[in-house]
Order: sequence, then C-alpha cells, then structure tokens
Amino acid sequence: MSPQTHRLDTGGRIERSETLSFRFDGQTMQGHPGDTLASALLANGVRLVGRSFKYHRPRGLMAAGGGEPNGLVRLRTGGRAEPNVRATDVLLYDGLVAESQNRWPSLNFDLGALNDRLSPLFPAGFYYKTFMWPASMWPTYEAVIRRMAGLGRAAAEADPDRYEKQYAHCDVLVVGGGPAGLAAALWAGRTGARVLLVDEGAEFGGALLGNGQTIDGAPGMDWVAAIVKNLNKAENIRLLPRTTVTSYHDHNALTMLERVADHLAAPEPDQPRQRLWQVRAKQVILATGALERPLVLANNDRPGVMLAGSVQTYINRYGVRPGQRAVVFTNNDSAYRAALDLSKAGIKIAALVDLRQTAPLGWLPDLDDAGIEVMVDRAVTAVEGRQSVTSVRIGKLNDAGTEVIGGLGRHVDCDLLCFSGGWTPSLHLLSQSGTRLLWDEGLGCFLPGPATQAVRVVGTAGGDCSLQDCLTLGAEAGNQAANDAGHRRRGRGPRKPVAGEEPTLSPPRPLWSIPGKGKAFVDFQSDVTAADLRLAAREGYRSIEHVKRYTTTGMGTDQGRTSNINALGIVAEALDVAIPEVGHTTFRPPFSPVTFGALAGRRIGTLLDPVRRTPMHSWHQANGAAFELVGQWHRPYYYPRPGEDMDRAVDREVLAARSSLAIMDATTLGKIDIRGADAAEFLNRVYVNGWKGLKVGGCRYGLMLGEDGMVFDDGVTARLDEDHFHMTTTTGGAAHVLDWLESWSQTEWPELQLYCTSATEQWAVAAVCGPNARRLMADLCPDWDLSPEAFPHMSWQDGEVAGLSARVFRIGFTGELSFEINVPAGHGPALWHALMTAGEKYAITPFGTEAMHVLRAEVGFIMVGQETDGTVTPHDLGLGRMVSSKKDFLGKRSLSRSDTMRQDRPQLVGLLPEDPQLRVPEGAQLIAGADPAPPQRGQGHVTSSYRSPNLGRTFALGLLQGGHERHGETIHIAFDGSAVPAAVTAPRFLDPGEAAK
Amino acid sequence: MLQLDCPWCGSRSEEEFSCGGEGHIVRPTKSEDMDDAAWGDYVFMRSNQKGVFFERWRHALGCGRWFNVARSTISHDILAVYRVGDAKPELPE
Amino acid sequence: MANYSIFALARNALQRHQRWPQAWRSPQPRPSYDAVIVGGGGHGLATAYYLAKVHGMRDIAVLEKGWIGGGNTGRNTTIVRSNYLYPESAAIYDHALKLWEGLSQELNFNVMFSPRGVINLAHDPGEERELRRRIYANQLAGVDAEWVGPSQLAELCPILNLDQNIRYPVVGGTLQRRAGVARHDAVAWGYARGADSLGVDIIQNCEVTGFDIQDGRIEGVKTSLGDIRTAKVGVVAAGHSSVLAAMAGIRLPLDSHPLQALVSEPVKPVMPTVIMSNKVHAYMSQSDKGELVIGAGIDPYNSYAQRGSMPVIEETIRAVVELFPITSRLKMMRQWAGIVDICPDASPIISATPVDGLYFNCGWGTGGFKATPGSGHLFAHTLAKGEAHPINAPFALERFYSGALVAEHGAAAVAH
Amino acid sequence: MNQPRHDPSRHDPPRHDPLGHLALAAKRNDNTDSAGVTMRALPYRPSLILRGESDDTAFLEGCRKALGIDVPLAPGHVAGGDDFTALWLGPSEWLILGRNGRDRLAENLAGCHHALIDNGDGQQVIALSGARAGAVLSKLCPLDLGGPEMDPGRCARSVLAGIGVTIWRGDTGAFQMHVGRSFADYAWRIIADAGLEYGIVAILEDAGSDR
Ligand SMILES: Cc1cc2nc3c(=O)[nH]c(=O)nc-3n(C[C@H](O)[C@H](O)[C@H](O)COP(=O)(O)OP(=O)(O)OC[C@H]3O[C@@H](n4cnc5c(N)ncnc54)[C@H](O)[C@@H]3O)c2cc1C
Ligand SMILES: NC(=O)c1ccc[n+]([C@@H]2O[C@H](COP(=O)([O-])OP(=O)(O)OC[C@H]3O[C@@H](n4cnc5c(N)ncnc54)[C@H](O)[C@@H]3O)[C@@H](O)[C@H]2O)c1
Ligand SMILES: Cc1cc2nc3c(=O)[nH]c(=O)nc-3n(C[C@H](O)[C@H](O)[C@H](O)COP(=O)(O)O)c2cc1C
Ligand SMILES: [Zn+2]
Repeated sequence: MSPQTHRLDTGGRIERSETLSFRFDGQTMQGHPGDTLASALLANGVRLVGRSFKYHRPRGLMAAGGGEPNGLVRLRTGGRAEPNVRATDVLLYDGLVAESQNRWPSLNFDLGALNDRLSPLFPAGFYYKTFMWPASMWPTYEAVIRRMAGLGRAAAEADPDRYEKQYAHCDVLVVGGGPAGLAAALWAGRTGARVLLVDEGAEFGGALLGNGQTIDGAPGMDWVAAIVKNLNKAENIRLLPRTTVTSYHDHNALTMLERVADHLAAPEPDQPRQRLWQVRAKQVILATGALERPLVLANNDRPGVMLAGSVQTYINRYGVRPGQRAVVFTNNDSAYRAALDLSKAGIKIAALVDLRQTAPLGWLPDLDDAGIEVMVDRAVTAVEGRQSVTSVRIGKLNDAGTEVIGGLGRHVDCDLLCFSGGWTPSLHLLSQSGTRLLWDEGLGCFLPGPATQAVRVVGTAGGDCSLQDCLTLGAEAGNQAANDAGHRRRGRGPRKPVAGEEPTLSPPRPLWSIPGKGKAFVDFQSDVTAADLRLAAREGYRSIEHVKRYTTTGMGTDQGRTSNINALGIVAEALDVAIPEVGHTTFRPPFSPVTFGALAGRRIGTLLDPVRRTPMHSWHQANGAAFELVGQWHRPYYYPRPGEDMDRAVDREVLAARSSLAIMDATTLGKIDIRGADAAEFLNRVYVNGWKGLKVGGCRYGLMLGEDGMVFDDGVTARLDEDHFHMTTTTGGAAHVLDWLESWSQTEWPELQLYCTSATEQWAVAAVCGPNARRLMADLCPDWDLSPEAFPHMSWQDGEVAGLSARVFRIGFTGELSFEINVPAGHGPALWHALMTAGEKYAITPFGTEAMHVLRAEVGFIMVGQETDGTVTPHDLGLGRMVSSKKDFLGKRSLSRSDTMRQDRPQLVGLLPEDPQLRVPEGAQLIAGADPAPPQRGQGHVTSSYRSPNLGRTFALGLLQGGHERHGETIHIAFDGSAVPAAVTAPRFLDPGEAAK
Repeated sequence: MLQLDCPWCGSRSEEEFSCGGEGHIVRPTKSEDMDDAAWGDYVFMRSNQKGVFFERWRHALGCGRWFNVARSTISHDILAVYRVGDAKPELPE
Repeated sequence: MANYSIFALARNALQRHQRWPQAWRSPQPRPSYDAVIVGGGGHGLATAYYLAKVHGMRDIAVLEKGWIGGGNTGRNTTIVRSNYLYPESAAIYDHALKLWEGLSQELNFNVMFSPRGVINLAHDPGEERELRRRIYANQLAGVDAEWVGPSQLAELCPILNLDQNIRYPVVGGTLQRRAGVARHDAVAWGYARGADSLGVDIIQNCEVTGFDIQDGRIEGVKTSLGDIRTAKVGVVAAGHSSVLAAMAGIRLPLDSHPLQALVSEPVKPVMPTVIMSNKVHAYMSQSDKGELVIGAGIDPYNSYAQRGSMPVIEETIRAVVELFPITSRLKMMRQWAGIVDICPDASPIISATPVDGLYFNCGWGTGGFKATPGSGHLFAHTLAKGEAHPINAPFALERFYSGALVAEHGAAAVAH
Repeated sequence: MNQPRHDPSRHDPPRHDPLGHLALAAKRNDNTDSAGVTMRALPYRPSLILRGESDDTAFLEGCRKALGIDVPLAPGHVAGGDDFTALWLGPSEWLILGRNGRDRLAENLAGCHHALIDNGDGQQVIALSGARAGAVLSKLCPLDLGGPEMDPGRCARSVLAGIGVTIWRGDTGAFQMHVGRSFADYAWRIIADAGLEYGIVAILEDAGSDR
C-alpha cells in the first residue's frame, strides 16, 4: 500500500477525514472523497498511466479535466468493465478498480514499445504504401494490424446497469456552471423563467474550483456556494451537476448525459447509472469556458509534462502536488498565476520560461516575492527522461521561432514541466448549432460568429478572459435570454458581484511548434507529430480535412480537444497560408463520448418494441399455439398437439377447415371506418374496382395501387350504409393505408366529404370456416336466416351471436364457407369460448397463419407482401378483370406504360413440382432449362410453397415471365445448386364449389 | 429533431409528425391523355430543392391533419407553416 | 508517379520522409478539356481514372467543390457486397466487387479491401423468405451467397445475441464471403493519384455553378474558378445531383436525405465480420483502427445539411445493444451524416440526359460506395462511347417513364 | 335491417381486460401514500370518436343537444358536463367519454356530415398520479408537460415510447393516458419500468372478467 506521497498537508476540496481505497493495475492505493482517479493516482506518486496508441510510448496525466488525452483506463470489472475512461472524469469511490490499457505484458515493460524504435517506418499513412504484396498476404497483415490497433478491451459480458432517458423543456438552458454560467442562471431565474443549469463536473464553480480568484473580496468559491444555494431554492431553476451537454441539434434541441451513479461503485437498486436528456430550450446560453493548449515541442509527451492550469487545479482543488521541482513554459499570461500557486504549494519553480519578448509587468512583483525567475524570449528546447521528465533544456529561438540558436541551451533539472500554449474557447456546441466560428488573430483562437439559433455565448467561451467580464456579461446574457423567452424581471436585481483585481492581460504569442529534436506530439492520443502533419502537406494532402484523415489527428476519443488548433497552426505554416484559409475540421457530436447503454435507454430487451396481442391471446397461449411475428403482432402460427411437429399440425388444421370446421383469430386485420356523402366516390378513386354500385349490406374485395401502378394492399370493404363503409386492410399495412387515405382525402380531394377513422383496436374478429360453419352459426344465432339467399357470400349482417352483439361478414380467406364475426374487442374471448364450445360437436379446430396460408393458396388467393413485392400489377396477378376501365383511380395511368403492358412480365402461376413430396423453398428461382449453373437469368421465382393434405402433394405459387400463357409447360425450380422440374398451372388448385356458397 | 408548429396544435416535436415530401404536386386529372414521359414526371420527378423547400407534413400522432411547411433544406429553419389549400406564402429573402 | 512499397518506405525513412512527392497535383483549371467530371468523390475520380486508363482520354478535369472524397465517399460505413436481388443489380455490383479484389494492386495504393464476409440477419419467417429468395437469385447470377443458421452465426460472430427469447430472435442469415469493407478515404486518394499520374487534372475548391448549353448540346461548364469549355460532362455529385440537374433544366427522380453513421471509441478486436439487420435496424463492423463503425438511418425529410438528428442515432444504438449486448458500456465517439440521393426504386441512375453530351451518374443513395470501381468503369465507357455499357443499360433514366424499375428495396433496406 | 345495432352496454357481458394477463406480475401495494407515483389501470368505459365539422352549426347544435355540452373548439381543450366529457382531438375529431352517447348523437346528428366510431373497447386507460407522475411521463413523452398546453384540465395527443397516446390531465394534475388496446401491455410495462426509479405503485383495478 503506497502512501499518498504527493498529497499536500492542507487545502483542496477533498474530504480528508475519510479514506477510500482503490486499485490500479493490481496495486492498492488510497485517496479521499472529492478526488478523481487522476488526482488520487497523482497523490500516490503514479506517473505512468498508459501507453500511446501507435508507438506505445509511456504516458502520464497531462490535464485535470476533459482535455486529458493520455490517462485512459479500463474501469471496473466483469459486466461493468468500461474501456477508455478518462481518469480525470472518474470520481473516486471506495473499492474502485482500474487498469492501464494498450500494453503487453505490463505497463512498465511493454513489447509494443518496439514500434517507437521502428517509427521511421511508420510515418503518417504508411499503410497505404505497403502491405500490398503479395496480394494474398493482406488478410494476414490485416489481422496483425487489427491486433495492434484499438485501445481498451470491451467487456465480455452484458451490462447489468439501467439507463434512463428524459425529455425536458425550458426557457433558458445554461451550459456550464463556472462564474459566467452561474451569473447567467441567477439573472435568468430572477425573471421567473424556467431555467436549467448544467455542468459536467460534480461541483459547480468551473475554473474557480481550481484557481485562486476572488469575488467580492472573498475566495471565489464562497460566492459560488452562496449562489448555488440560492439557485437550489428557486422552484423555477433546476441544477444538474455531473451532466454534460453532448450535442446541439436543430431548433434548439440539445442532448445531455447525466452521470447519475458513476461516482458510486454500482447504482442503487432500481436507480439508473446514467440518464440521457433531450432538452428543448427556448434560449441557450453557452458558458462552457476554455481549454488550455499544450505547446508542441520534442518529447512533450513524457510523463511529468503537464498543462499549467491543470497542475494548478490539482493543487488547489485536490491538494495534490504532482512534482517537486517545476519548469513553467508559456506563451501567455495564465501560467503566471499558475506558477504562483505552484510555488505556494511548495513546488520549487526552477524557471518560468516565456516565449514572448516581455513579461506581463503586473505579475512581476508577486513573482519576485516568490523568488521565481522569469526567462523571457526563451523556449524549452528539449525534454529529457523517458518514463518521466528528469530535466529540460532552455534555449533561445530565432525571431521567427523556427530554429534554436546557440545550442539547446541551459540544462535545468525538474520533475515537472508545466506548459501553456494558450486557451481555446470551448465552442464545440456552438459550432454544432450551425454557427460559424471566426478566427481572432489577436487572441489566437476561434470566436463565435453571428448566431444561427437562439443561443448566446458568455465567459471565456466567448473570449472574455477576465473574471469580471464573465460575471457581468453572464448576468446580462441571463437576463436577455429570459426576456427573449418571454420573461421579464420584476423588482430589483441582485447586487452585481465584483471580481478581485487582476493585472491587465498582454497578448499571447502563438508559436505552433517549437523546434527541437525528437517527436513533437500534436495529438497525443492518436500519436500524431508535427512531422506527420508536415509530411501530409508535402504529399499534397492540403485540405485540413485530408490532413486529419491521412494522419488521424483529432480522431481519438478526445476528438483533438486540446490539439486541433495546434494542428491547424502547423498545417497553415506548412502550406504558408493564413489560418482562416485552412479552416477548422467539423465539430461533431458528441462533445464527450456517450455510452451506448444511455443512447439505447430502457427500450431494449422485452421493451424493445411492443408485442401487440389480440384479446384472445391468452387462450392461444393456454392452448399451445406457436406464434408468428407479423408486424408488431404475435399471431398464432399453428397449434401443435403433443407429439406433433409443425407439418403435422398444419395438415390437421388444413384438413379440418375443408372437412368440417375451423376457427381463426382474425383480429389483427386493419379496419377503417369511412363515412360521408362522398365515401363511395372516394373508394372509387383509391381502389382499382368500382364501388358505387355496391349495395348496402354488401361486401367487395378491393386492390389498392400506388401511383406507380403496383399493388400495395388489398382487403374486403363492406357498405354499411349509403354513406358508410367498413374497410379492412392487411395486418401489416393498416397504418400505411390510413396514412394513404388521409393524404389523398385531406390534400388532393378536400372537396370530398368523408371521414376515415381507424377502428382496428375496437373489434375482435373470429373467422369460422368449413362445411359446418353455417350449422355452427345456426346453433349460436337461432333468430338469423342464414340461408345463402338471405345471407349470401360477400354480404354482412348485424345481430347477436351467442348473445353478443356482433357484425358478421360472410367473407373468408380460405375459399370455404366462412363467417367473420366481429364483436367489441372486450367480448372477443367470450365469443371465442362460445364458438369453441358450440363447435365441439363439429370438432372445431383452431388454425394459425400457416394453415391459413395453405388454405388460401390452394384456392389461389394472393397474399400481399408474398405474391407481391412492390413490383406487381393487378394484371400480373391475374386480377386484371377487377380493374375498372370506366373511372380513374390511383395508379391507373401507370398500368398502361410500355413496361407495365409487356406480355412477358412475371405473372402469377401455379407450380406443381414433379416430385409431389418435394416442397420447394419459397424464393427459389424459375429457370427455363434443367441446368442451374450460373450465370444465367431466372424467369421468375416461387412466392409461396406448401404441402397440401387436401391435394395429397406439394404445390406452389410463383411469378413466371409470361406465365399467363404458359400453363401446361414444364419449367425448372432452382435452389442451392439443383433444379427440379415442375408443371406450370393456373394459380388455383382446389375449387370448394357450391358448398362454399 | 425538429420542432414543428402544427397549425392547430402549436409547437410539437417531430416525433409526432410524418413527413410527406414535396408539396404542391398536383395530381393530373386527365392522365389518360398524358404520354409516358409526362406521367412519369408526375409520379417520380422531384425538384428536391436545395434552399427553400415546400413540403407536406402530417401531425400523424396528434390531430391527424396534413399541412404545408416552407423549410430551408440547408439550415432546417422553418420559414412558414400553412394549411392545405393555401397558396405558397411570400417569403422574405 | 513514385512507386509505393515497403522498400520505398525504408528508403524514404533514411531521408526522414522529406522526399515523398505529391500524391496528386493541385493544378489550376485550363480553359478547355475533352471531358469534365463534376464531383470528386470516389465515383467521379474512378470515372476519370478509367477514362484515361481504358479509353485513352487524357484531357480530363475532375471538378470538386470542396476536397476530394469529402462527400459520401468520405463518410460512408464502407460496406462492399454484391448480393442484390435482380440480375441487373447483381451484375453491376459484382462487376464492382471483382474490381475491388485487385484494386490495391491496380492503383498501387492500399485501399485495404477486406473481404471478411457480410451477414444479413433474418428475424422471422417472412424475412427468411425474402433473404432466401435473394440467395437463390444470387446463386443463379453467379454471386456467392449462402444461408447460415444460428450455430454458424455464433462461430462467425461470437458477440451476436442469439438468445431465442428476445423480441426479435435471430433465425439465421445470409452470408456473402467475398464481401467486406474497405478504407473509404484511400479509395478516393488512390484513384486521384492514379488519375493524376495519367494526366487528369484534379481541381479542388472548384464548384460548378452552371452549364453552357447551346441548342440542346453541352458546350461548357461555369465554375467558381471561371468558365471551362468542354463537349462532354459527366456529373457524379451524389446528394447534389438534383441541384446540378436543375442547372441544366432537368428534374431527377431523387430526394436528398441525411444518412447518419457513428463510430465508437477504438477497442481491441471484437467484431470479426460485418452484420446487418433490417428488422432491428442497424449494421456494424469494426475498422482496422478499432472503432465499431455503425450505420444509422436517414432522417425522413429532405436536407442538404450533412447533419442528422438524435432519435435516428438512438434507434440505431437500441438495435446495436440488442444485437450485441457487450457494447452497452462502449461509447459513441463521433456521429455524422452524409447527403444521399435516394431513388424511388433504390437503384442507381447511369444515364444520358436530354442534353447532348451531358451524362449523370447518381441515385446510389445509401449504398453506392461498394459500387465505386464498377460505377466509374461503366460510366467511363458510357461517356467515352456515348452509349451505355450493357451492364449499365438497365439503369437509364428512361425506366421512370417506361416503368422498368429495378426495385431493390429489400436488398438496400438497411440504409447503406 | 342493417342499421348498426351495437349498444355495448345493452348486454353488458363480462369484458376482457387488456391487462388481465399482467395481474400476477403487477406489484400489488395499497400503500400509495408513500409512493412518488401511482399507476392505475382504469376499467372499461364507453367512449366514442365523434367526427364532424367545427364550422357546421347544425352539427355543433346537434352535439349540444345530445351531450348537454358544447364540444370544445380550441385545440387541447376539454368540455365536461353531467353525463359526457368531450376531448378535442383534432379540428374535426373529439373523444366522447362518459355514458354511451351513440344513440343520442346519431339521432341529433342525422342529416349532418359526421361519423361516430365506438372506441371504448379499443382502448385502455392508464392513470398516473403522485408527485413524480410528470417525471415518469416525461421519460416517455416529448410533450412539454410543464407548459400551459398541459395545465390541469387540458388534453393532447402525442407519443408514448413510440406508440400513439391521448393524454388528459385531470384537475388534480394526474394524467390519464388512453392507449390502443393492443398496446396496453407495452404501455403498462414501460410506464412501470420508468417509474421503478421512484418506487412506482402499480394497481390493476378489478376491471374485467379475467380475474
Ligand atoms: C453515412 C453513410 C453510410 C454509407 N454506407 C455505405 C456503405 O456501407 N456501403 C456502400 O456501398 N455505400 C454506403 N453509403 C453510400 C455511399 O457513400 C455513396 O453512395 C457513395 O460514396 C457515392 O459516391 P460518389 O462518389 O457518387 O459521391 P460523393 O463522394 O458524395 O461525391 C460527390 C462529390 O460531388 C461534389 N459536388 C457536388 N456538387 C458539386 C458542384 N456543384 N461542383 C463540384 N463538385 C460538386 C461533392 O462535393 C462531392 O465530393 C453510405 C453513405 C452515407 C452517407
Ligand atoms: N482565457 C484565460 O486566460 C483564462 C484562462 C483560465 C481561466 N480563466 C478564468 O476562468 C473563468 C472562466 O469562467 P467561465 O464561466 O467562462 O468558464 P469556466 O471554465 O469557469 O466554466 C465552464 C464550465 O463549463 C462546463 N462545461 C464545459 N462544457 C460543458 C458541456 N458540454 N456540458 C456541461 N458542462 C460543460 C465545465 O465543466 C466548466 O465547469 C474565469 O474566472 C476566468 O478568469 C481565464
Ligand atoms: C469508416 C469511418 C471510420 C471513421 N473513424 C473515425 C475515427 O476513428 N475517429 C473519428 O474522429 N472519426 C472517424 N470517422 C468520422 C470522420 O471523422 C468524419 O466525421 C466523417 O468522415 C464525416 O466528415 P465530417 O465530420 O468532417 O463532416 C470515421 C468515418 C468513417 C466513414
Ligand atoms: Zn396538430
């Protein structure tokens, strides 16, 4: 157990009275509540935390927050194991387990580091130039490349945790809870507007958490505490810590990820691990702060080279001193305060090296007091040490900054190099919102252009560097955003906070890379060096987008958060053009990686999609039905009896339907109530056949075509009254048909008076069929005249069936004598029971969708979606006689195009395999000859294929080129390399004849 | 995810709507007099405008009404919402 | 053109890689060319390459409004396969697949074509019927296709969820072994380098803004860099095809929609093959760099914005977590979109137009990357000869008038 | 003959309960006080979809006569009377709850362009109440539940976890959700799941014959 050697005796926002223990690479260490894994590792003196992606170079922590490129670990174990987690984002909890990644066999001794030695062979894009010979070897090379690549290891088991989702609406969304965001939220909230304030961190305060700035004469964090308390009290303001806004979409829709339980070993029972929010905000305020950039110099990736502001944060927020003796290297003012904080924490500042000609005067007295030597117009020219920094060289550059002059310079021992290459306003979200970013030469960064959505940017994100600006402009933005959302302040506002005095800023000196020997990393995570970028430019990859893709710069898990601007600067130099001319690569969501689990939410597993069930579902289940998925519905597929396989069960069901009595649950059919004076005219326009002549009390089968002339749905529609129809549709097509009807009735023919209303859910439907169907009905409907004259085929009647009020259609899908009995859905099971009971004497047999298919195919009824696939016309199906020539209807004109009139189109035929026991697979191809050898063109395919116990053989339906004229021919059915002969017949194999009338 | 103003229900999430594609395509009444090209043009050819696009939406999981929207296919800004049958609105530059 | 090889690499290493020549030049446009290709995506660059290589034309410019490969070529999920339903389609995509098989050597540029197999899952009997129909059609057309059951699937992809008690249990799938993935950017770069070395001018940041049409004949193009005279123009502008067509007074049967994709953070290999599912709508492969590359769906409205909405991503990830439960704790690193030009029959258009000398190659929609070499090869033929190659003849615009569509909705149902 | 003769209340045989199959699985807990949110399945009630034109005075008059209330013409509004409650669903569409008003409406609307569609069997109503009811619902539904459109007393059609729903917010602030009968199982399970975080209590009222 290692002691916390690098922990300061006092200070920091950690709970020292409580000790947490955790393991890293098997070694047990300790930290405190308030620590991150990163701060705890540093407190324990851990320098080496991982190996780099390509060269396997030793890497240590460089940052304290979201910009960290190196400290990626595998967190937790088993099903909760998570690769590529930034140690700086992980709040420490007791028992935490983490391990380093991308190393073998161990972090200290990693064989992959050989790559670093071979690196001259691996410049950017090397793989495009090699591994091509011999061609057959590529898969072998590729397997090796794949094993070398990748970072962490995924979990091997399923994730036990829950993830929630939540919609939210607000007037003002404030992103970022630093001084600017807090002021904005407070002032927006004062108006009564609904305000949402979110911050990535566990604590609000932003930069104030890590630097020593003061407000109203007291530590900045005192002010933060007071404000947060205030905000928490207000009912119209909601604070969400540990929540990252990950993306900014159209119409002010933003996505955020709340880490509800990641600071715990495991979520509490029934509590989510994370929650994905979809926010719709009337106004957005981005107060997302700025990110510190590294400087690009040779070996700037050695453990112990850290961002100055981050070291400051480790000291002030976590009470951790990452080293003993530091060199601070900067091109801007912010490192001066950092140097003072380091010094206060007892770190010896060996030198403060400033690239600029002059130091910012305001800081010098304090530095003098602290005894810190400032070296202006100097640069760190070399970083020495391998697994950790041991010393640096400090030398002089020529005026352009392109060469070291007079040797590498002074040798200075240190175990810490703190650098600052300037600040990049965090404008990822703004850019995602569609707003252009404009290069500011003075500040050396991109700033917001004119907003394209209802959004404002404040604080350092907007380029306001002073704390006072952050506070004042933040408050103003909050107030204005609330006004724009329709809320105005009543009464006096709170007192404006006053920031402590700070020296006036002097401009930074952008120098995109420091000359020197050795790899100078730009993108630490993707192992991209300045030389790689220059090589890309030299090879003609001139667009920054090409450079990115050729070198992979900015393509790691941090998406180049700290490196992109440096890369841009170097490329601009290499191409000798101005930075705005190069432009930046596209900021894409998410701002920080988002867990798949959170994106998936709870609608997975049994909640993936509804299972729609009919009222009789429980009966089917209790009676052993196997179910088929039809759309979202579960329909009985067949009802096997003990010992029966599917074929036997289906045979039995099919036989029962033709010999006595069978019953099917037909509830799932789509049903649409169509009513109005023009209902018949409307049907005339949407169906191929005529509807005006249909008598009240009658039913008719209709086909619906798209405007392309292709069949997309069919069904029977009944005329309930002069102005009233009951339409049925296919199970899967119900929603689409209603959409289709609404589209035409509302937009094209608004003059037609009619309403279409879905009635699918209202009715339960039992279809009884078979020679005994009429007898059964007679038993249950003693008052009805069921004679074919009184109740003919294709008619309907209302009345009571088994004491239930019902609407009965004399229609069916099997060719047998059939009744489709509709009752209000709640009465479905009662009806079903009554039918089953009364049907016992006829050995009533429930049948599923498979038997239904056999039965309908025997009599040549088509199944939309099986005989049709969106390329089939009524004529192709042999239903041309249905098509009215007297009227226009949707799709009509398409039927007379040159291709749709071709005689050799695939047309519906019957197929009888020569071997009567062979059931050819559906989808098998129809070919002219007996030889299935490729390549050849098929002449069609099998659409349906069954065994028929009635025919005592197998049979099929198919679409065959010119098939209508080819009855009697023998063709071959090809599948899996064989071809079997079959006779072409009419697509009708059985005629139930008079019995069915 | 767009937020659309249904002319009846007001501002609602795209999830409640279905998009019906290009609007103001009038179905020919005398299709039997059209040649294959003219008919094919009606059925298949689209302006697919880059910039202001006039399209149809239905508040399918809301009030059920179809309506028209003028939307920029570049910025996704909604420039106008109007009822079926209304003429294309005049839009500011 | 400098030859690329391991030896060249070693030699250059000694010179600290200071001597590599440009992969392609960045010339200024000349006042006239024999042929102009509009659109520097994979298809456009391949067209130029084959025009030069096969048809001996040298005086060619490729005009690209942005950077080459920056359209859908640079943003697709890289799946290459040829198992389409109709013989017309199988012919065109398999023509491409055969070219893929030797492309790295042909271009002396490693495009990392990786035939690791592509699997389409079936989740119910209806889907199985559809997929088997496609297998039998492919077998006849000479395209490799086989049915794989759950136990084979478990071997081919151990992380696939084969539990039979889930909402949409996997009943099996089709496997095309010759299919796989390739490195998308390398395709654009490889063709660019190849075309450039044959004299083709590749001109970036040059937007075509209009056509010069006289008496129904193309005379030249107007561009952001000035007018260029030419008698032959091939437009290969994917999502922007309708925009260019409008400049010539033509309408196309296309709608442009954003199609999204995303990648996870890179992880060590877990996904040895490519799996796609229509019903639980998603598909996934793993790149050589380690990210899981996942294709999402299109947004339902027309757009040219190259960005898509969140619900489409969420739907896709629901499917991915359902199909591959171990991905739940992986993280999405980046999501993006491309603008795809969707055709009513889900098949492409390679066609002459009513304007003499003006040709379009478009409508590849969500799935044209796989066709890149074949499309370029055939379009070059069409441009050079002034008439369609037999393989692309069925894909002319005429089919929208005659009705002879090539309906590939099933084979193209997963949006890629 | 052939006049629709359905009057589902006439015989009133036992009705099947769309959620009956869940009876055993549901948590039964009568201590609703401690729960942040309570979900109840409401028993069958007759209901109708009424179609007609908002600017047809004869139609509006007929409705008033039949129902004793004016059907609301403002989107999302609800009109309640002694016997009937009418929810605005669309510019030509209302949901009529309460007693079975089919015959009275049919009689009073004869001669007007209208339609009446029985709906009571086609839907399941699930009520959600308690302090966290809004929080649970906002996991599944994109409506702005805190905005004026969803003040108590208002209604809206929207989406609930991908399925269509009509939400009516009662005067107490509780939500009544009408979902299609075949989706009831899914709606119930997904709401129960969403409420888990807040210790939801789920009560299947003794609504039907199946238990
Ligand atoms: C997310 C996504 C995933 C996909 N996945 C797959 C997949 O897995 N497999 C597959 O086979 N296909 C896939 N596709 C489809 C595939 O990417 C495209 O079909 C294919 O890349 C099209 O290539 P192209 O060269 O025609 O078009 P592009 O690469 O888009 O090239 C067209 C070029 O034209 C340029 N241009 C446009 N207008 C002008 C103008 N006025 N002047 C000059 N230049 C202009 C554009 O800038 C662009 O560079 C996917 C597409 C997307 C978006
Ligand atoms: N430019 C400079 O020189 C400079 C440098 C360092 C610090 N400062 C000081 O830093 C402070 C800046 O204040 P500020 O309020 O503008 O910024 P800040 O850095 O204090 O706060 C930004 C906050 O936004 C959060 N955040 C960023 N992106 C987010 C996202 N996508 N989702 C959720 N939260 C996100 C961060 O966690 C952080 O807490 C001032 O005190 C200023 O003086 C200035
Ligand atoms: C197959 C494939 C793999 C990708 N892998 C990565 C990756 O590893 N890291 C990354 O940042 N982006 C990756 N991208 C996405 C690109 O960065 C980029 O988003 C995409 O090409 C679209 O371009 P744009 O975002 O610049 O508009 C990948 C893209 C594709 C097509
Ligand atoms: Zn509406």
